[in-house]
Amino acid sequence: MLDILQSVIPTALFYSAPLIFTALGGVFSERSGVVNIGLEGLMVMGAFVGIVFNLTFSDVLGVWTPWVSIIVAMVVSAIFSIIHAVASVSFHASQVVSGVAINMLALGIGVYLTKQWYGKGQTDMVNQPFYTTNIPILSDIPIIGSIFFEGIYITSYIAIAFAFIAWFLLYRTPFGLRLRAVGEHPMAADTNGINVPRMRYIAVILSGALGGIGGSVFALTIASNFSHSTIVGQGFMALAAVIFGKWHPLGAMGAALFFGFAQSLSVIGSSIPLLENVPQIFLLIAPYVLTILALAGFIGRAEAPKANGVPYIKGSR
Amino acid sequence: MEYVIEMLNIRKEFPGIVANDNITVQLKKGEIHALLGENGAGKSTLMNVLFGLYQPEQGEIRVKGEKVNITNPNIANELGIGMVHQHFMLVEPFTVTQNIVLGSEPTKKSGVIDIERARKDIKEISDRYGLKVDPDAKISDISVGMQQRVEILKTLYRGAEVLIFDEPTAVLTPQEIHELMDIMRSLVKEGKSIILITHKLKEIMEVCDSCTVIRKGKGIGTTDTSTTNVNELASLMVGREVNFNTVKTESHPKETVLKIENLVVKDSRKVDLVKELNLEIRAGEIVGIAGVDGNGQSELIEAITGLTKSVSGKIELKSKNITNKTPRKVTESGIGHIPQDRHRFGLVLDYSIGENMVLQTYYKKPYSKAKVLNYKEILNKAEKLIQEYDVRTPSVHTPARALSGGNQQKAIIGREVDRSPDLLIAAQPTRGLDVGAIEFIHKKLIEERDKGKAILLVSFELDEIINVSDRIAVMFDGKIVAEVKPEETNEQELGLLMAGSKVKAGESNVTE
Amino acid sequence: ACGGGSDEEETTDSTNSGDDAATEEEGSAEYSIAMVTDQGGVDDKSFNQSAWEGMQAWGEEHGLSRGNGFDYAQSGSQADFMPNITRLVRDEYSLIFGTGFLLQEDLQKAAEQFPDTKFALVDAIVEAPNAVSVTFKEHEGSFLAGVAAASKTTTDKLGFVGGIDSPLINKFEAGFIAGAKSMNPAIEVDVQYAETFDDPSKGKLIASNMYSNDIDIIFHASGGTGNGVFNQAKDIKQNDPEREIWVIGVDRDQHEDGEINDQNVTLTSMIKRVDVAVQEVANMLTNDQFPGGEILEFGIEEEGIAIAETNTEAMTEEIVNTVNEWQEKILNGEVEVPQTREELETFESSL
Amino acid sequence: MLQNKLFTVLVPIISVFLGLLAGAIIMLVSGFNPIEGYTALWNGAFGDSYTLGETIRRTTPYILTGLSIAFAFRTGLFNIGAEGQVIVGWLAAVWVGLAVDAPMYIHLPLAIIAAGIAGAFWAFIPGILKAKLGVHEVIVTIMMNYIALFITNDIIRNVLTDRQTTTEAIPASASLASDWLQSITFYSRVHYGILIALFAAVMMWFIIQRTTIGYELKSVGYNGHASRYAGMNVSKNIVLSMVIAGTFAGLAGAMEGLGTYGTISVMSGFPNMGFDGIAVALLGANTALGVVLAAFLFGALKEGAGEMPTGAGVPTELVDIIIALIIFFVASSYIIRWVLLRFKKEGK
Ligand SMILES: Nc1ncnc2c1ncn2[C@@H]1O[C@H](COP(=O)(O)OP(=O)(O)OP(=O)(O)O)[C@@H](O)[C@H]1O
Ligand SMILES: Nc1ncnc2c1ncn2[C@@H]1O[C@H](COP(=O)(O)OP(=O)(O)OP(=O)(O)O)[C@@H](O)[C@H]1O
Ligand SMILES: [Mg+2]
Ligand SMILES: [Mg+2]
Repeated sequence: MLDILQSVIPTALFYSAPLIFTALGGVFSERSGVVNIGLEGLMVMGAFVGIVFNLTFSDVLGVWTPWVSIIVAMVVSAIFSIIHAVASVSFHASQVVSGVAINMLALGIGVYLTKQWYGKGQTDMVNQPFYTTNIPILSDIPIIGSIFFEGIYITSYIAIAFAFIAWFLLYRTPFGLRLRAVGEHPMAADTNGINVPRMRYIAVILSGALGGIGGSVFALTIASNFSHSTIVGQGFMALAAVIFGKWHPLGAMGAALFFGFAQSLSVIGSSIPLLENVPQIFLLIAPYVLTILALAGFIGRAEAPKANGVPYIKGSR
Repeated sequence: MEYVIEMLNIRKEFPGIVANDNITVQLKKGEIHALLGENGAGKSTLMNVLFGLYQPEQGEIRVKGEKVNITNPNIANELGIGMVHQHFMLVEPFTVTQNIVLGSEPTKKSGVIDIERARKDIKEISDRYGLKVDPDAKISDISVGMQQRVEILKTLYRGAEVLIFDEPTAVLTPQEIHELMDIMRSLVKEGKSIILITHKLKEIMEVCDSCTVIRKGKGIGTTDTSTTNVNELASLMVGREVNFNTVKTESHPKETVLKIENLVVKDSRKVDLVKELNLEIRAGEIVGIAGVDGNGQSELIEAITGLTKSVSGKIELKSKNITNKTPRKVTESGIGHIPQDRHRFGLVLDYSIGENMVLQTYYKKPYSKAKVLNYKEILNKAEKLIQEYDVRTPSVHTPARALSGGNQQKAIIGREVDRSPDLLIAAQPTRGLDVGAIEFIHKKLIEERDKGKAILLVSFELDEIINVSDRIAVMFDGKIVAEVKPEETNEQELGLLMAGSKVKAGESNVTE
Repeated sequence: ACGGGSDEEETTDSTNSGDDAATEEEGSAEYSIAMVTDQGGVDDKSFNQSAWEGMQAWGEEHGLSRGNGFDYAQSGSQADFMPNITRLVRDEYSLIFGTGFLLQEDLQKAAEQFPDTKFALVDAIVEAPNAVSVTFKEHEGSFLAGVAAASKTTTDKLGFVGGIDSPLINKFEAGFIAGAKSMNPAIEVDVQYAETFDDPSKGKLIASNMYSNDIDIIFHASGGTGNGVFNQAKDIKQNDPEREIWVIGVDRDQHEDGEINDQNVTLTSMIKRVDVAVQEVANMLTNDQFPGGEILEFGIEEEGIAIAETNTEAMTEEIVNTVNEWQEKILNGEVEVPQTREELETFESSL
Repeated sequence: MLQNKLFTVLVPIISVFLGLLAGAIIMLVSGFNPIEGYTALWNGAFGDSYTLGETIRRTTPYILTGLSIAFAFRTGLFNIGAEGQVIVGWLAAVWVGLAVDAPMYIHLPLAIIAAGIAGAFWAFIPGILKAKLGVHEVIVTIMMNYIALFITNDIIRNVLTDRQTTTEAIPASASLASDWLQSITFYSRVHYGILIALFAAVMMWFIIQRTTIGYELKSVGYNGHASRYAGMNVSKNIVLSMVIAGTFAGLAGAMEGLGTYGTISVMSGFPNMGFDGIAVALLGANTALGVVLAAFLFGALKEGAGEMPTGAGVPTELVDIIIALIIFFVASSYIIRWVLLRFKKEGK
């Protein structure tokens, strides 16, 4: 049992980290009332920038390369997400449409530039990715240490920390109160003197930043390079985590961890005595079936922020 | 002079319409000033201009004699102008405190919202003006009257000197209205000034010092309430004489149409809201249900119409059991329903007014055949109803959303009455409407009664209950606690009964 | 940025090629060949790339340049195969390659529709008089990979990560297991399929699980999914440079993908010389010996399959010698390498 | 009113123009000749009868997935699951194509119907979960996509074939392909499915605009409370909407299985028709005619893109960028309208 946990938990953690970051971005955006189908595209942009930057500057930056890479990816994706903000906040575009366009645009730009710059459809592997480490002191704790703190990517713990920071921001600070108000009842927020478009811009840009981190963390911990198939569906899984987690940062984190856990279990299943004889197909679909069962069984109805997806146009109702 | 607010020659246009055409309003310090006008006259628009939600095309606003430019609500707040909106501007999942401090939150050094301080500040204000609220309650859990107090607290918390109330009483019960009046008086006593929009002339006469009348976007003039009367105000506003006393002949009730026995309804939290209720309505009579909001009226109606399942008891329509039938079955068996919340239930706002006219009948001939809609018939019908019920709309193709509240209501009434149901349930049918529209709707209800229909009227307006009903059932705590004749009662007595006291022996207490 | 030089080169070169007339002139005079890639594209570091390299080498030999005498059409998805093939047919290429078994259906159809054009399909079978099938004896190479792994392992536990569970990938699986067990029947091989060729996170999850279960060498035949396998191996190596774990690459020499600090986790790679095969077939065409209707199988003997020895430190002389021994046995028919799971069973019971 | 109609036409045209303009600028900046690039794009899509045929073929499933998503949208549902519904529809069509032996007038309709039913069933699950338990359809449909992919692969391998990756080709009696169509288009794979797709578009228009079913579905989408008040069964309508949407997507799968390929292969990833369908639906403003036009635009651009690398050296991804930009411009029509109004005012 201990063995199983020891292999399931660290893998679940690295699988979940990119989803957590991105889902947190989704939470910010949707809490402010801007639906973000474009998470996938924001991750693509993050992965692309993270890899390209890493490849280009690893000679200069050495071991700091991956850290600087995710920061650059964060900044570029944040800037990229402004397109979504402009379309859906200022131009009153349908947010779903704009998000779909973000997805296509990011992939188009990423692969187009890869071909332009590298002359081929995929980059080389980076030689400064993130590596796992044992967390000092904590990893020496008996049992727990080896399960949770050995062979762990620090980015996974940063992701979890970010979830708590996001929770703090959203539920304890004026900024969070305003952001949530804007997503529930923008007109009320407006009459209270809150600048609705500004809040929504900030939220969307935050989602871009977090999506960028998510994508680059994926690329630098798992994929090692960038191509058209680096990010395929992770953004949608992050979106699912947002909804599964009921638009709550900790909920979204929990959902992302659940996905990671289920995926990890489905891979490890064949070496668990109990699951050994289960046909592979059932293990393969298990993560997805479990998600549906969890939703249908005990998570149930999730109420979206009331104004989610509705452009705010002053003076109309 | 000592005007705190002056709006001079304001003009505000919307695409295709001049909502405010050269209107002037002047508010003195420490007075309550009424704004009066028909639905769609431009009152809300004018106040939204003052509050910075709209920019006027023309005109000037002065605060304490100084010309100001109010481009957004923040500036209005800074100038000491606060507004209690017609549709509450409250964030439902938030608590009372969160709603009040939203946008100007007190913080600790760490940047965290200082809820303790907020609570203390709110308590201070609410004690001072007699606005009792539970600071930790969620908005979705408190009554409409309570929500309104939160709205008032919001403005006071921001240090408002001038308060704008846009139709605050439309959604309140008589008790709540009474309390609100007291609050307004105490506000004025503390040196605040108030602009009050209302369609209820009696309220104007009761609390206001002066009144500005607006008709079709134009300012008609300002009078002191001490020098005018209800009839004069009404004719100024509508442009003709208005008859307040609903003309109504004696009723001649015939066979029983609706019979409710021992009905029990629970809400989603499994609390009994209707408790062993009994009620009978006969053909050719209007039964009014008087009661304070939240005593089970809505649940009673929802149970009759099939929108909620009842736990036990029996509902019969013309001797046919309709208990727990689907809304479709209930409708087909002969019930019409003018719902209390017209935006939520009454209309599909994104459908055209024409499409809304067949909301319950679209699947029947001649509106459709073999599941194919016949738009010609539908539009013909809609045109006819629009004519007959004087629904003011540019065309049958206009989305229902774009109609004024009064016209939306007339459309619903037209639709429901036209189906000629044996029982017509009218819940708050005149809420938020101007006197002209109210007169029209009352006339229609009585006409239906005279055609031999049974009518169940639920209203918080005791005026309305007394004027329109043939029989009044008082509802309290999920039960009918008393039945009285309108000729034999008055508002005071009803008020007491509604509060649950069983004074006045001699009156018939039907239940139990 | 990186590779700036090469991109300019490509640009100018392809701009020239926009001229279709030129293609036809040259093409009609001489033979011209072209290829349709699968989703991987010509730079997939795998068989598409290898095929393209073969084509380029052939072009150089005949003094041709891209667009004049040879070219490729890249497919973004399955839906692009047929349009790409047809486009090349209409551009009057004399021989059209399809790379990857995914193109089988479409190439088969095209071969029937265009009897005047010659076709060649890499990795699968087409049945038409104007088409040749180019297949590889991957099982042979995989067998040698298994031999190498068995010689190297210290835990006697090996792993195999497949892309999609399919007859083609089964050949790798069967050969690998057969090779390992021939060395030592007690060796266990854990087989897992990711069910996708491009999900590195699946690859990493599987590898992580395998390595933590004492498996010390993983052979992957899973395209981009394998990136995750390399990633995991390198991560372990980074943390514990002493630990002896390896990856065996596939299709081309994946030596550079295994570099970590000054070590390398790539033990060897099972190389498929698609370039050799392409050149060979193209030459048959120019010599008017196009073997239409035949199946050309490239194995060790035909130099279509090889085992990389780049990592000289890991592939000790001893191991190389053992591998060569078994290679001999395969060449002289002493060992018949199984290609399917059924054949593997028989093979194992004969050990 | 008239002005509105004019805008409805003008906005997409301007958007396409702006998208292409942006594409040209990108080509210029990256050192390509935009004229060559667009010539290649045009030739790749409409150059001759073959490319035209292929463009139509590519358009066919886009119409159906676009309709699927548009239809659900009209009832206020977001069907991200078209992807999975396409896959199961494809599987069902080929399965019936292979398993049944019957004359064409029975076999072909049967295979098509099977695809529709499979897609409908795949959409029924999220529909019923939404209707009965309030589970958000977006997550369920995303999960159903993966389940469809893996189960379909497994069935192809273990049921339809003996551990092969591609099934045999379906017999002619179940095929939508047509020798005649192929012969007039230089062996393009255009097939009769386009007629089915266009018919489906007409059906969607008819159902939504002309029937009581459409009236109910839209009503539920706009205002569930009022619909219930009016006697409509909200749950039933949610399920029905998903089922119809799923049927359309399932038919898109039939187009591939019975028309384009005649087989089904193990897939390493999603075929993306469902995801592209989202863009098609939204570009087409969720109306039947809009979807048909948007699908055609999409099909032409994607088909033409294939010619760009060979014809002008431009990476095909440029077309994705262009499509994305067109979608942005259409979505931001508010600003285009605003600019147009400005122009008009100044013109006066
Ligand atoms: N946002 C808007 N867009 C377009 N027209 C509007 C808008 N708001 C108001 N109007 C128009 O302005 C007119 C005045 O509306 P307003 O809300 O001021 O009426 P009101 O006097 O408050 O009515 P009521 O008594 O029903 O509240 C209406 O007839 C309406 O046509
Ligand atoms: N988006 C809009 N487009 C056109 N007219 C509008 C719009 N929003 C509001 N109006 C107009 O504003 C006027 C008044 O709106 P208001 O919110 O005051 O409603 P109301 O008539 O008081 O009804 P109720 O009290 O039931 O909400 C209506 O006459 C309506 O025509
Ligand atoms: Mg108003
Ligand atoms: Mg009103």
